[in-house]
Amino acid sequence: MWEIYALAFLMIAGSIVAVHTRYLLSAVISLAVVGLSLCVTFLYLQAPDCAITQVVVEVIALIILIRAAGVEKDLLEIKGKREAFAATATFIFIIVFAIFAFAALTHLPKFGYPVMKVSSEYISRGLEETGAANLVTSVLLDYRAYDTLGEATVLFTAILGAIVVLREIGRKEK
Amino acid sequence: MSPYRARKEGMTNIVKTISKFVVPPIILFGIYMVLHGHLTPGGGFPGGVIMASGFILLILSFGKEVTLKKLKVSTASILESTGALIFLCLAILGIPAGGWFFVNFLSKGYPLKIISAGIIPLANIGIGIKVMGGVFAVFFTLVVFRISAKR
Amino acid sequence: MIFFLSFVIFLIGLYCVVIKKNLLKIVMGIVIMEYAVNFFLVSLGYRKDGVAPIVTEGVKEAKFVDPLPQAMVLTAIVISIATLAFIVAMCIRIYQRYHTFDVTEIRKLKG
Amino acid sequence: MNIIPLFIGIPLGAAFVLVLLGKAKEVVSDVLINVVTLLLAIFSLVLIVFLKDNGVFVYTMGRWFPPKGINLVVDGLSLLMLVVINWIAFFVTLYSVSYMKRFTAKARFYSLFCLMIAGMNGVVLTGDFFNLFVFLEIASIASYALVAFGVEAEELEAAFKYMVMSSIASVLVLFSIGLLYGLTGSLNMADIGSIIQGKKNLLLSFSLVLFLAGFGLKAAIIPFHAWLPDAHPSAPAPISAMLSGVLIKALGIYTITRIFFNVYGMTIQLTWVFMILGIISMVGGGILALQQKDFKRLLAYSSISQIGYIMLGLGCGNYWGMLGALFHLFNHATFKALLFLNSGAVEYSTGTRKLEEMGGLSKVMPVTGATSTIGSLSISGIPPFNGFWSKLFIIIGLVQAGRFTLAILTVLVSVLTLAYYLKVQRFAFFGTLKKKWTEVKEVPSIMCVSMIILAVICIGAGIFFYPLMKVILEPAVVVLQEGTKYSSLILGG
Repeated sequence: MWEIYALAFLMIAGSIVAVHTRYLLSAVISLAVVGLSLCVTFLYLQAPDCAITQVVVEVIALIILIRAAGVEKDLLEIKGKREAFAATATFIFIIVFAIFAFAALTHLPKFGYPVMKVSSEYISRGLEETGAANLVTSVLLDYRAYDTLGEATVLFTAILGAIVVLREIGRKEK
Repeated sequence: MSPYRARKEGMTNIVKTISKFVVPPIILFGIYMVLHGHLTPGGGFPGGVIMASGFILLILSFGKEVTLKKLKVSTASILESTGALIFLCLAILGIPAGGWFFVNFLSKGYPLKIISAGIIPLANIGIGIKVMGGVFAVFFTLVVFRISAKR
Repeated sequence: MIFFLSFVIFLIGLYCVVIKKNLLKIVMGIVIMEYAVNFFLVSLGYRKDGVAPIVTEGVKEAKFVDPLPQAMVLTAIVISIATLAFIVAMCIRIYQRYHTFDVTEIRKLKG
Repeated sequence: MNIIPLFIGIPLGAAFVLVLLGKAKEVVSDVLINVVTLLLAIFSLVLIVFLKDNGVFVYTMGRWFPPKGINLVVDGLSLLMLVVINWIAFFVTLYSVSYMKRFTAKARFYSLFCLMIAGMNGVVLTGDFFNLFVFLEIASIASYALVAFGVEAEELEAAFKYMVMSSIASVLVLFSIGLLYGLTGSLNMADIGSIIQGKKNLLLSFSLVLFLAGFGLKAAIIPFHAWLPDAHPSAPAPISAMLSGVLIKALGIYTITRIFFNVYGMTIQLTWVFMILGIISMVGGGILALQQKDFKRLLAYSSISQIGYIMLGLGCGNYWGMLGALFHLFNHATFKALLFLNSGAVEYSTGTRKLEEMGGLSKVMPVTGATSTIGSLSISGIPPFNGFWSKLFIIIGLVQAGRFTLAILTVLVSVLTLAYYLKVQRFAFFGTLKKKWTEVKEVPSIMCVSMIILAVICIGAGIFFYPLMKVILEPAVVVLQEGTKYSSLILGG
């Protein structure tokens, strides 16, 4: 159990560094620290599927983000004018939001004891009903396959969108 | 010296030599992961990304020209559409075969064997092809664009 | 407690998106928020002393953790990488047009 | 009822095929997309006939009955949205056959367009929270790419702003879905509705706030509106018509309505929230629109104002208010699509969007001028056009609910609407024709056709509002009035 807490604090630290560091490249790398600790956390939370997907996605995301950061020659972050008022307002808003959220989150079931209204059926009958030994796959591709169709379509859309946005000429000459 | 290594494009010889040995196992591992998605952790999406990352390693180490000889962007884009169509066809075939959209209409087979679970492995293959093509195409586009933007 | 920690990460991401002036920092804020939500969802499904929901020859009646949030998170991860690829493509394109990542200088639209 | 999944299957298949067709001749993709959207539009009419006897259809995906699997639900409200989405999409594709000739990569444009339609149809049809999120993302990502389609600097900037705001909204929605799952252990809307019925705790109100913020961002209700006035004008005109006419309603208003009315159940406090948001959007959007000098930007602000009307009507909580709101939703889709297509036609012929540079254009562009006059009159609520009836119903609803000041305010905002549309008419279409526009020609006939049909719908819906009301609006109002009985209807049948 303590490993999960330790990793959670590591993730918080990593994300604070990623937000506040001046160098874009270090920010990208701290972001990768967050992502990889999330991957290890998934392993401790008994979610190997998520861990595998997270690690491959993290690598691709890291490469893509470094490519984007590499466009700028000097990797320094731009120092905008400090808008003290906006920063304070945001901060106060976030604190109010956080207090409200923390009060609300106590109403959730305790960590480690989920409700599992639907999932208990997946667990008890998943193998015989779908034939897949990996219950996550049986949920993903049989019980909720429609979601996965949507997911594949999201990926298709985003890739098509990226190709469209990156094409050289948008409008034909008149 | 092999013609690929003699090119100036890409990284140093050490990287090129190592990636020559590493890329085939990476792609093979991706295929393994796609095919065993219903038995072990993994599945179509991570397997497809792993296959694509093999090609991405090729781009990074050998440069884009060599990679284009192995897998063209237009081919990747066609693969992407084809994979998506395979998955959609499996979904629609459920209507004539089982009466509902997305019915698992094939026999379930013996559990814990590689040929089991009806359409799930087929769907995984479709997703794997699609993801490989898509991730490769988008990465290639990003790389190529960056070079032409510097001009 | 774990839920609170994931919410803290979420708030850090939100702060980053709202305050920062660099396009890539904004993108990173969104990515951090997505990490936080994924963490939250998986921790919702964790059972004390549970094992991963994969049936093998030996364990058929084990105490499995909840598979549904894991399936949701797999979908959410794919969506986040898709969004990231698209958003980075936009960033590069904007850089090509404006030669900067500074939000305060990207102001061709009025109002 | 095997035609229900086809609302998603056909556009998805068309999108995948269109990318494969990228190298083929343009005519092939033109014909394919128009056939697809026409087919969907006809299917939506077929559904009206089927639904007349049954009231509600539930389609279970893959034979897994809810809450185990995902179900699609078609009831009056979904049907209304389906009709609006698919018919407007058909007119817009007809229009873009000529309009999009100015752009490159037309097949990819159509493919993204199909994906957007599929996403919206999915959102409207689904009965499952997580599925709602997935299709929300499809529609949103396709719309970001379409806003940036011209890849000019302003378009990219607007699309980036839209994308950041909308991504935050998506994450908020996903978080809220997670909260609900943690509390109930289910993802089905009807199932969750039956579990949380009558319960009240802080967690539920927190998730409600997150939903309101998330979907409010998608609907551009005023505290969350910052992206809309940039994104909608920057897009190509057919996309502006689609975004303003349909997308903000399918992703924003419909989802808010479904979740608040059918899953959580409306309370007095929630009606107040709806009304306050509605008034702010209505008045604020109207005042901001009055100051605009850009044709499409004015239309975008006017969209915010009209969304305010819809929210206000929904907040009334009585029959006439809700009927007015839904009727206004239908009407706004038609006339705002028409007006955006007009602005696109003006831009196509003259190349400008600034109102001061235009003038007297109705002499050289008679069809555009006449249809835009019809659109302007009906959006400002002049009888006998359709906008009049929906605004009248909303006002009746407000009076019945005892809010006389609000009713007067609504009338005043209507006058404001008339003022800024008269400004459009005076600057752009009437007055003396400037010298540089004497050579301007009317747009190609296929664009005229779609504008004319939309204008005819505006008049027709005004004159024959009663049969329209009986056939597709009343079933939708019934869904709202049933409230949380929704869950027992779905799970029982």
